[in-house]
Amino acid sequence: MNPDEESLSAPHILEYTYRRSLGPVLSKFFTGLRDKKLLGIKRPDGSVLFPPKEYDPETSESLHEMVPVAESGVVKSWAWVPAPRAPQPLDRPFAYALVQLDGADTSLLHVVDAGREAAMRTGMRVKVRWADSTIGSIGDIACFEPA
Amino acid sequence: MAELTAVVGIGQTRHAAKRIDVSQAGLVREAAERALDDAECTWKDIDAVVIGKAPDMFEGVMMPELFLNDALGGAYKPMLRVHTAGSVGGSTAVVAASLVQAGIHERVLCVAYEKQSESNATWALTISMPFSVATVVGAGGYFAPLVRGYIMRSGCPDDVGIKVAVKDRLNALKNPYAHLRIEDITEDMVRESPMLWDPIRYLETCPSSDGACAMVLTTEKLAVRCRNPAWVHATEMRSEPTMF
Amino acid sequence: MREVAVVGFTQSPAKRRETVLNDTEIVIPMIDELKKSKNLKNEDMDFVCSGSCDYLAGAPFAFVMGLDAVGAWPPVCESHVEMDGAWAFYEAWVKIQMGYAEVALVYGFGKPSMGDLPLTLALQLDPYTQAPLWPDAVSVAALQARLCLEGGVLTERDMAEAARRDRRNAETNPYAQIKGDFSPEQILAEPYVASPLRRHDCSPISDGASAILLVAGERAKEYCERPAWVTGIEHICEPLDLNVRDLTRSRSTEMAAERAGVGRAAIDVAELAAPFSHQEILVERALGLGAGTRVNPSGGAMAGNPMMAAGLSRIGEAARRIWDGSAGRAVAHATSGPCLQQNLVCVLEGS
Amino acid sequence: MSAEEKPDLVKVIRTPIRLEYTYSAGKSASRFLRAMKEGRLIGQRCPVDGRVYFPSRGSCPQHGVPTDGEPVELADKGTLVTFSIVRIPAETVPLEIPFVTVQVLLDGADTILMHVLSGCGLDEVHMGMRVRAVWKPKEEWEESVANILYFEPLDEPDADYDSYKEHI
Repeated sequence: MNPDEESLSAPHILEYTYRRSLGPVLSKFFTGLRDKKLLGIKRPDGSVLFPPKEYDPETSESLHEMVPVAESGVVKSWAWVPAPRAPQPLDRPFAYALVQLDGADTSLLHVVDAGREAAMRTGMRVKVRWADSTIGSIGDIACFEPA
Repeated sequence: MAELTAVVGIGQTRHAAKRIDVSQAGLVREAAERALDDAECTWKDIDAVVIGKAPDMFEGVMMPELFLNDALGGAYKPMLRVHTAGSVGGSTAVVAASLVQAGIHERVLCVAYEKQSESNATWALTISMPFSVATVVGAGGYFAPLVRGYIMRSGCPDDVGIKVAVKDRLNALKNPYAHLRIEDITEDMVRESPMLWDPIRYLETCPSSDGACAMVLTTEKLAVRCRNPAWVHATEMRSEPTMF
Repeated sequence: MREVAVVGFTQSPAKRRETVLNDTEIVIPMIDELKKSKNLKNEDMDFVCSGSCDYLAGAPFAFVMGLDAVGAWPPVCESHVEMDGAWAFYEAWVKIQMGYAEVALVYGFGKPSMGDLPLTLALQLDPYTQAPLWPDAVSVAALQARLCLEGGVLTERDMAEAARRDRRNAETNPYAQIKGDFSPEQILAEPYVASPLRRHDCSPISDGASAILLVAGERAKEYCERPAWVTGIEHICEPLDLNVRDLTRSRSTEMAAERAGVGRAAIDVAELAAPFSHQEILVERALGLGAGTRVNPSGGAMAGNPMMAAGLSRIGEAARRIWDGSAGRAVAHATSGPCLQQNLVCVLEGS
Repeated sequence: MSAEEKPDLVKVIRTPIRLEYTYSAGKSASRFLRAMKEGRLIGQRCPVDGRVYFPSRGSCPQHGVPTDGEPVELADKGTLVTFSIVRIPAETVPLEIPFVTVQVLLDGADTILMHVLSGCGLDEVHMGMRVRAVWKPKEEWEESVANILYFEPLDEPDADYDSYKEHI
């Protein structure tokens, strides 16, 4: 190709720190994380949605009753990340996983620090590893680790 | 046109510079629940959802309709996302009306929103790109030269913007959902407000708001049972080139 | 319902990185070529609708420049969806149904090579509890693939065979990006990129654009000898949450297929936009396709996946096979959102 | 508020988003920018009505046809069509406020260029005034519109309103 035809290009960084207001339900959820407590929310059928939402994701009806869930649970599915990208939570190989905590009927999408892929399997028990300082952020759960 | 269509329910949120009492879903639900109440129907009565908002960068969510759809009664239903820049609120209603007018759905919920306080609208509207020279700041930067051109070409009086601003602010005092409520607004107050993008003064600009507006539109068959349907006689929209 | 047909289609070759043109410039020749081939003048178009995404370009209002390719004076009736062009197609179909338009131009375009697409797509997830962890799109799809594999819904070999079929079909498609005859054994011998997904299980990242001309009723025949009539079209959106959906099936595709009438008669050709091999299998099953259906004769999204145009291109590829008589009844599929969250199904027929 | 203070409820979370792109100017803008590096201003002609787009974005936005023909060389002077005096600062604009943004119709072009004006008092800025580009020193020229530092007034009579009114 004629190099004169090639498009000029240059780095472009899109960067902003968003401030997300939470509303009543997520506010309690993130306050719980800050205080190292995990809170789900009850759906009309009695099942517990975790992480919670202020509405039922199938019927859109408002949900209110928040209930505690355990710090440990079961891996329902996982994907191995051999080469983490810069903003991803761990700088060493890890797994994204769907983790269903005891007391919850749905799974949380988070990360498992298992060291190597061979240590991962569906059905394995994992527990929360809290961040050194908790501020009210999904990152307050630094990761899950094999229980 | 296949179906006569009516607006049978409307709902707005309170508008404010920062609605930090609600999440994004909470904001759109506040408007949508009011529209549903007004239309005397519930989430399950809705056949399809149309969500409108302008740049995703305001809230930093790519295609936020994907996470908001199930907050709006849209789970397992058709959902469309409209983005026509500044005209998006109106376009959203036009698309929703079309779905009923075409005889495809009987009852459609549409919601347009923005939660500009999650970022900074002036930043999001004038993100600087490589190779370009930044000569404008915010939407006013783009529009001020055009406003001057309009004044010149139309021969309108210099104070027309001031009069419009006062008229709108006086009307806003009667609107419980309005963001800006300037009780003692006068033409002098507008005239003496800081000139931001000459010829546009501070009080001649709109505020940057968090807010949402929702409507329920139905077919004639359903609308005649409603208290006070507003019939959609016609809709129309046009776009021009960016420059020529 | 009014009779509406697809009468024209143009697409750019899917490229991993378009090195000369910017996103708007990829659209310009598509629309120019479509207008010239159909002798279409701007005043003939009653409605114009496009699909694009600001986050692919990293700038707001990317679509506004796209209108430059159309020509907008005198002012045109135009709308835009921040969705794949297939949904812009749907909006245009609606405008024709309501009697507003007879002739509509639809296009979709994107240049995802400018960014890191799998990472950018993390911003589609829940902004409070998921996006801050930056789960890239390949990892998220891999979570679904594992659920399917371990749930006994499909096997890695099924996935390899779907990938093989697409890449082999693509050999005759000049617009395809990934083509070749890769045996399932070859594919299964590859390492995982995000276990349990291998490179071959993923669609490529593609820059590209496509455009379609839709015309109502008898006028369709003025533009095309054998128009591809839209006899059914529907789209359904599921909740975003991966944890409340059954990820081992595509319920929204099933519902859309049911409403679009896919099962009313045999389908000769299916063009699917699923970006991962396991998703393609889920979509194929959700559509209820039988052994008589040729799936992805173009290679589908697995052979070239210009985001925001890939679904629209499936409609075009299906229509093309109606025009040339190689199919009597075809179905096209488009998808959006993580793990097949939102799906569109369009049935096209020759008569 | 720091975490130690433990307010009653967490009401707002901060979510940093950083995406890295390789912005691609495209064919038309690259051609324009490469000419810019040589101190030349080039536009493209619409094949339908001959209007000259400056800078061209690859098609005529009026007719929707590609503008692929030979580039048209333009003068670095023109008419100030309209303007605004900006009095709010922004990080993205490296200018002291107040500054003047202008839309300039270069001689030979049919579309306006947005830039800034300097070299005269704010009260002297007016529509129709003749202006010319003030360039950076040649050795600093890059592929950028910023090679033109600003426009400054030209000692010429104002342009006739009719000559630019269509471009306001």
